[in-house]
Amino acid sequence: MTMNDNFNPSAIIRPIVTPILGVTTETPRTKAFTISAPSIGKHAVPGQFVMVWVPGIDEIPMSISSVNQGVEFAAARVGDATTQLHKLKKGDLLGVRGPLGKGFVFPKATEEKIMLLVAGGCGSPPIAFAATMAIRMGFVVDVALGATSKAELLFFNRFKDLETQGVRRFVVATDDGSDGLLGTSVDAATFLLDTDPAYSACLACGPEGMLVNLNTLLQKYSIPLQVSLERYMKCGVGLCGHCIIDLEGSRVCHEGPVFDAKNLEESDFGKVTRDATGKKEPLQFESNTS
Amino acid sequence: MTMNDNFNPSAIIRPIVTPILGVTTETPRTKAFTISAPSIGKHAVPGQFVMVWVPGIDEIPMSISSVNQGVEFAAARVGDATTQLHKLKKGDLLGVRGPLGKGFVFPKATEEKIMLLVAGGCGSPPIAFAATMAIRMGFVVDVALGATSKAELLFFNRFKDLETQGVRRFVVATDDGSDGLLGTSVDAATFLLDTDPAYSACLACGPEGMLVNLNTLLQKYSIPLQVSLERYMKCGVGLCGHCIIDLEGSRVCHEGPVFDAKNLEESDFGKVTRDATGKKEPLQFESNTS
Amino acid sequence: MAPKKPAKNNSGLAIKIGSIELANPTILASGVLGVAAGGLIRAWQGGAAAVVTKTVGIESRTGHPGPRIVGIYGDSLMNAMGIPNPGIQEYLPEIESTIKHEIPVIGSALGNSPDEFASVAEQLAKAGVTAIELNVSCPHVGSLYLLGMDPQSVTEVVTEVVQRVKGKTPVWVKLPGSTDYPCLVKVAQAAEAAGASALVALNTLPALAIDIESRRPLLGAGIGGLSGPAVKPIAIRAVWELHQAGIAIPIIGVGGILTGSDVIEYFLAGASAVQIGTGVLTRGSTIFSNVCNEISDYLKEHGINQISELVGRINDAGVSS
Amino acid sequence: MAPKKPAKNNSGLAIKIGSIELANPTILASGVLGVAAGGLIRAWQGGAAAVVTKTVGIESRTGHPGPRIVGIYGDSLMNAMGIPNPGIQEYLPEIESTIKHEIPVIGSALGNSPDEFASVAEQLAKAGVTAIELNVSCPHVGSLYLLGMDPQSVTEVVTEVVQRVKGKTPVWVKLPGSTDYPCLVKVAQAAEAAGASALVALNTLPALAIDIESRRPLLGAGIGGLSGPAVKPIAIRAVWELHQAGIAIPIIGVGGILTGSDVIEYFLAGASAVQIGTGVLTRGSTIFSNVCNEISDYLKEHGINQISELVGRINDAGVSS
Ligand SMILES: Cc1cc2nc3c(=O)[nH]c(=O)nc-3n(C[C@H](O)[C@H](O)[C@H](O)COP(=O)(O)OP(=O)(O)OC[C@H]3O[C@@H](n4cnc5c(N)ncnc54)[C@H](O)[C@@H]3O)c2cc1C
Ligand SMILES: Cc1cc2nc3c(=O)[nH]c(=O)nc-3n(C[C@H](O)[C@H](O)[C@H](O)COP(=O)(O)OP(=O)(O)OC[C@H]3O[C@@H](n4cnc5c(N)ncnc54)[C@H](O)[C@@H]3O)c2cc1C
Ligand SMILES: Cc1cc2nc3c(=O)[nH]c(=O)nc-3n(C[C@H](O)[C@H](O)[C@H](O)COP(=O)(O)O)c2cc1C
Ligand SMILES: Cc1cc2nc3c(=O)[nH]c(=O)nc-3n(C[C@H](O)[C@H](O)[C@H](O)COP(=O)(O)O)c2cc1C
Ligand code: FES
Ligand code: FES
Repeated sequence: MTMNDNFNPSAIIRPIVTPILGVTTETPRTKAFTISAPSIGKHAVPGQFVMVWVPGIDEIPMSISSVNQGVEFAAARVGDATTQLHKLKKGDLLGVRGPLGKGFVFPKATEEKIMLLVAGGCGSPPIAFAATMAIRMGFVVDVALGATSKAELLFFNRFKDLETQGVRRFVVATDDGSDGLLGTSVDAATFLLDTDPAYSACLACGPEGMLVNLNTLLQKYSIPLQVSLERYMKCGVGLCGHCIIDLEGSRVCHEGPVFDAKNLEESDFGKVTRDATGKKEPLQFESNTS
Repeated sequence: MTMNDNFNPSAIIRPIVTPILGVTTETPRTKAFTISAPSIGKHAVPGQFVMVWVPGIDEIPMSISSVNQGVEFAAARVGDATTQLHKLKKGDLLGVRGPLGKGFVFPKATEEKIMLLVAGGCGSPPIAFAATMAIRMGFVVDVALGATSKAELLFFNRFKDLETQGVRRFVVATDDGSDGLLGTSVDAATFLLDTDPAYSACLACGPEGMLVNLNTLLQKYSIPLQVSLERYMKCGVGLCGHCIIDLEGSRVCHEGPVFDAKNLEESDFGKVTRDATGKKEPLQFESNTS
Repeated sequence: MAPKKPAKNNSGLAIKIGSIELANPTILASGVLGVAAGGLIRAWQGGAAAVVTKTVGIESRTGHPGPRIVGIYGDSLMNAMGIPNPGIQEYLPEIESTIKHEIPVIGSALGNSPDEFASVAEQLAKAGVTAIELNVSCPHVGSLYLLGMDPQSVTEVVTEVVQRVKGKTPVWVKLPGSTDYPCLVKVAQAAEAAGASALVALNTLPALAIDIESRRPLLGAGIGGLSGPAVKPIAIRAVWELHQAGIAIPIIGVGGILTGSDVIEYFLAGASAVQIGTGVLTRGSTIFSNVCNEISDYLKEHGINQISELVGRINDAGVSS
Repeated sequence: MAPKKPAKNNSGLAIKIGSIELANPTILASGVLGVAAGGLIRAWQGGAAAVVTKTVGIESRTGHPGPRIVGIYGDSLMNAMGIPNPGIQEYLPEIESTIKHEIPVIGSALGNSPDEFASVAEQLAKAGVTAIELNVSCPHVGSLYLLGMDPQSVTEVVTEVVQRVKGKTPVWVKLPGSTDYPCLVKVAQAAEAAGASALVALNTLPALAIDIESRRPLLGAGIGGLSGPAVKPIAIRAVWELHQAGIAIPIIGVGGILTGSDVIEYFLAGASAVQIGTGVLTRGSTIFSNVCNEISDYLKEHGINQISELVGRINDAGVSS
C-alpha cells in the first residue's frame, strides 16, 4: 500500500513490507528472493545491501544481487532467520529497507580497462550485481568464482550467461575439485593473474579469510582491491556502532560494507569480529602467506 | 537566527521572533510596526494577517499593511496586548506568524477597470496594502477613508501619496467633520458612487456596522463587495473553530478574513460575534437602512 | 442552509462503540473546530461519523492567553487553549443546532468536582448527545491531568456521572497522555468498573517549548499539550496496553492520525474507533473522508470485509509488555 | 592511528557538571556508536566533549531480535536494541582504549539488583571513567523502566553504587521517559538525596509501532523506545519540572536535539549539559561540532559570554506548573 508514502520516513529506516515476487533455488543451500521495492531498486548500486525483515524472527543484512526484475537478494540457509526465509514462498510478506551502506566504486572506464571480480562462497550476490554494472559501464570483466563444490557455485549460470555480454574470462574453483580448479576463488584469481595481470581494479566478496588471502595476492601486483565485508549488524544505518571495525569508528553498515583493502590495515579486517552481544571473537582461517 | 530553518515548522504555526525594525506613530491611538520576516513578506497578499506575539502578554491578529520594507502592521491601542505593544521600541522583540487566511481577490485588470477601496477606523491597513497592489496591477483606484476625526484618519498620507501613482480620487469623511465630509467612510463612498458608479469591485475593511451599511449601499449598484472581517481568534489557522461565523463552518482566520459579502447572508455577519470564551454577543451599530 | 451529508460510498467502515453505531470509525476530537455548531458540521461534512464538542464546564472560561498553539518539528503541535468555553448553558444552542442535522454529537465535559462533572453531563444528556466524554486529562488546565492519573478520583467522577445520567447516555472517559502504563491501566479499570462505556486514549502529552530569542515559553500558558504524529506511537502503545490488560469496553484511539494506515494501526492495537484532531490542520477538514477512502482501499486490497474485524488483531506473539 | 582532537574554535562553550569540566556541552548519548571504542572516538572527533558508553551489565546480553530500529514520522525513531552488550569484563578494553585518547568517558551501567549495579560501577570506576551513568530507565528491557519510576528502588540502587565507588566517581542517574512529572520529581529527589551527582533526562519513551501489512510490531521486541524530535518538548518539560522543583545537582538534557537552538532551549529550561543520540542519524557523527558552532553563533549574536549563563534562565513569569 502506497497511500501514505508522503508521510513515511525514508526506506532506510522503515521497511517496505511487500509480498515476495519470486523465489528461486540457486544452490542446495541458497535461494534468491525478488521483491518489489522500486524506491530501493532505483538507487541501489552494487555492494549495497538491504536489511531483510523475516516477520516474527529477525532482521538480517543481505547484499543486493540484482535490481532488474525488482530487488533481488540471495540467502544461504545458516540459522534461524535464513531457515525461516527459505520456507517463504511467492506472495508471502517480507520487509526490506535500504539501500544501505556504500557500494563498490567503479573507476572511470576506458577502452583499456579490465576489471577482476572475485566471489567466494556466499559472496556472489554483490559480485553478480557488480558484473552486470561493470559490463554496462564498458569494462572488460574477468570473474573468479569459488565454492565448496560444483553444486554450491552460486550464480554460476548467471556469470556463464554474461560471457556473451562482456565477461571475458570466467574461471571457477571448488574445494572438492568437482568443477574447475581444485581450490578456492583465490586460486581461480591466481590463475587469471598468471595469464594477464593487467587489471585496473579488483572487487571481491566472500569469506574474510579468502579476502585476506586475495589482498596479499593482489598487493604483489599492485592492483587496488575493494572488499565487501560482513559484520553482525543491528541497526544497519550507522547509529548503534555494533559493526565498527577500527578506532576511527568505520561502520561496515555505513562507511562499508565495501572498503578499499588498503584502508583496512589498522582495522579488525581478518583479525576479529563481534558476535550479537558485541563481544570480540578472533577470526580463524587458513592463510596463504604462512 | 536562521540556523535551523530546515528543521522548523512553517511560519504559520511557529512565530518568527525578531527585533522590531521600526515603529511609527500613525495616529494618536495607532502605531505601525515593521519587522523583518522575509518568508512572510514574500507570500503575503493584501487582506492576509499575522498573529502578533507580544511576549508575556498575548498573541493577537493584525492585518498586514505593507511588505515593502519588511512586514508592517498598524495597531490601535485598545487593551492589554496593544497597550504593551505600543510601549515597544525599535529593537524590542516581537513574534509574528503568517501570512494567515485568504486575502482580497483581485479581478483581472483591464484598462476599463476601476476599483473602489473603503476603509473605516482601524480598517486602513489591509486597504493600504490593497491600494498599492491594485495600482501595481494596473487598476484605477478610488479610495474612501473614514475616521472619528482628522487626526484618526489612519494612513491618510499614504493614500495621499498614492494620488501621484494611480489613486484617481481620494475622499475622506470624519464623524466630527474635522476633515473632508461630515460622516463615515460609507458617506465618502456614497459621494464617489454619486459621481461615477462604474466600479468593477469594492474592497472594504472597518467596523462591522460600516461594512453592513456599505453592503446595503453597493447592492443597489450591483458592485461586488469583498469585506475583511474581525472575530476573536485563538489559533489563527482554522483549527480551533473559535472564529466560525456560519453553519458551514466558515472560519474568519482560514476561509477569511476576506469574504464576498454576498456569501455572508446566512452568517453571523452584522449580527453576532464571539468573546474570548466563545460566547455569542449581538453586534450593535447604527444601520443606514432603517 | 442545510449542510449536506457526505456521500457514504465506503463499505466495511461501519463500527460500533458499545450501543452506538457509526457509519465510519473517524470522529472529530474534542477542542478542534468544536467551538461553534458550524465547526462540528464542517467536520461531519468532511467525513467524520461523529463529532466531539469543545470541552465545556458549568462556568465560562476565557482560556489561556496567546500564543495558544505552536508547531513542533514533524507536523506535530502543542496547544494550551486552556479550554475556553462559554459554559454549558451558553453552549447548548451549538449542540442543538448540530444535532438538528442528525449528526451524532459527543458532549465533552469538565468539572471541578464529581458533582460539577455530573451537572454538565446531565445537561448534555438532556440536549440529546449520543455520548458524554469526560475530560479528566487536559495537561495544561489546573489539576485535570492529575485527576485522570488517580484511579480513586476517576472512580468518583465516573460513578457520579453515570448515576446522574441514569445510564441512559453512554459515558466515555478520556485518558491522560501518560507514559506510565501500569497507572493508566489502573485508571482505565477504575473507569470501567465505575460504569464507563468506552475509553478515549489519549489526550495531549504535557510538554514545554521555549523561544530562544525572548527566552519565554512559546505558549502563553507556558506548559502545553503535545499532539500530532509525535504522540502516535505512544498512544498506540497505550491502546495496546489497555487491550492487553483485558479492558472489555471499547477503546477509542486518538493521537497523531493523518492517514488510513494510522487508523489501521490503532485498530490492530485494540481500538474500535478513532478521533482526529491535529490532522485537521495537516490535511484540512476533509481529512475524515480522505482517511476513510484510504481505509477502504486497504480493506479491499486485503480482502477484509469490515474494519471491525481488525480490532486487537495485532500478531504480537513473543512480544512482552 | 591516533585520532585527532577536534579543533576547539568555539569559546564560551565550556561547562561544568559538578566537578567535571567539559570543553562544550554536547555529550554522546548511551547506546549510540558506543559498542566499540572506535564509535566513541568517532563521536569525540565529531565534536562531542564526552561520550557515554553503551549500557553494560555483569552478564552479556544478545539483545532483542530485529528489527531493532524503525523510523517514525518527523525524523523520530523507535528502537528496541535490548541493550546488547558483552558484559563489563569483555567491554572494559573498549573503555580503556577510548580513555587512552584522553576522551572523557561516562560508563553506563545496568543491573538486576543494587549489588549488580554497584559491581558494574566499581569496574567502570576502576577503568577510569569520568562518571557513571545508571540506566534505570530503558523502556524495553524487563523491569528497568519501572525501576526508574519507583523512588524507593532508585534510592537503594544509588545508595549502593555511591557507597561502593566511595564517592570518588560521580554517579549520574538516567531518568525514564515519563510524562508523570510529579513522580519523576520524586525519583529525582530520591536520587539526589542518595548521593547522585547529576540527573540525565530523559531516556526513550515507551511506544509501539505496527506494520499494517504483516500486522506485527515493527520492532522485534514489540515495544520500543521513542527518541528524536518527537520527544524533545516532553524532555524539556521534564528538565524544567526538575529545575523548578529545586533539584540542585546538574541536569543533563537529552531527547531530540538536532541543532544549537535545541541545546539553548534545554539550557533555558534548566539543563547544564546535553546528550545527543538520534541526531547522529539525522546529521551524522559531526552533529556535535555542528551544534557547537550553532551555539557559538547564538552566543555571539546575543552577546552572551558563556552558555552556562543560560542555565534555567527561561523567563517563565506567569507560567504555572
Ligand atoms: C553487509 C552484509 C551482506 C550480506 N549479504 C549476504 C548475502 O548476500 N547472502 C547471504 O547468504 N548472507 C549474507 N550475509 C550474511 C547474512 O546476513 C547472515 O548469514 C544471516 O544474518 C544469518 O542469519 P540467521 O538468523 O539465519 O543466522 P543466526 O542463527 O542468527 O546466526 C548465524 C550467523 O549469521 C550471522 N548473523 C546473524 N545475524 C546477523 C546480523 N544481524 N548481521 C550480520 N550477521 C548476522 C552471524 O555470523 C551468526 O553467527 C551478509 C551479511 C552482511 C553483514
Ligand atoms: C483578521 C484581523 C485583523 C485585524 N487587524 C487589525 C489591524 O490591522 N489593526 C488593529 O488595530 N487591529 C486589528 N485587529 C483587531 C485586533 O486584533 C484587536 O484590537 C486586538 O486583538 C486587541 O488586543 P488587546 O489585548 O489590546 O485587547 P483586549 O483587551 O484583549 O481586548 C479588546 C478587544 O480586542 C479584541 N480582541 C482581543 N483579542 C483578540 C483576538 N485574539 N482576536 C481578535 N480580537 C481580539 C476583542 O474584540 C476584545 O474585546 C484585527 C483583528 C482581526 C481578527
Ligand atoms: C487545539 C486543540 C485543542 C484541544 N482541546 C481539547 C479539549 O478541549 N478537550 C479535550 O478533551 N481535548 C482537547 N484536545 C486534545 C485532542 O482532542 C486530542 O486528544 C489530541 O490532540 C490528540 O489527537 P491529535 O493528535 O489527533 O490532535 C485539543 C487538541 C488541540 C490540538
Ligand atoms: C539506537 C539507540 C540505542 C540506545 N541505547 C541506550 C542504552 O543502551 N542505554 C541508555 O541509557 N539509553 C539508550 N538509548 C537512549 C538514548 O541514550 C537517549 O536517551 C534517547 O535516544 C533520547 O535522545 P535522542 O533523542 O537524542 O536519541 C538508546 C537510543 C537509541 C536511539
Ligand atoms: S549496525 Fe549499527 S552501526 Fe552498523
Ligand atoms: S481562530 Fe481558530 S479556527 Fe479561526
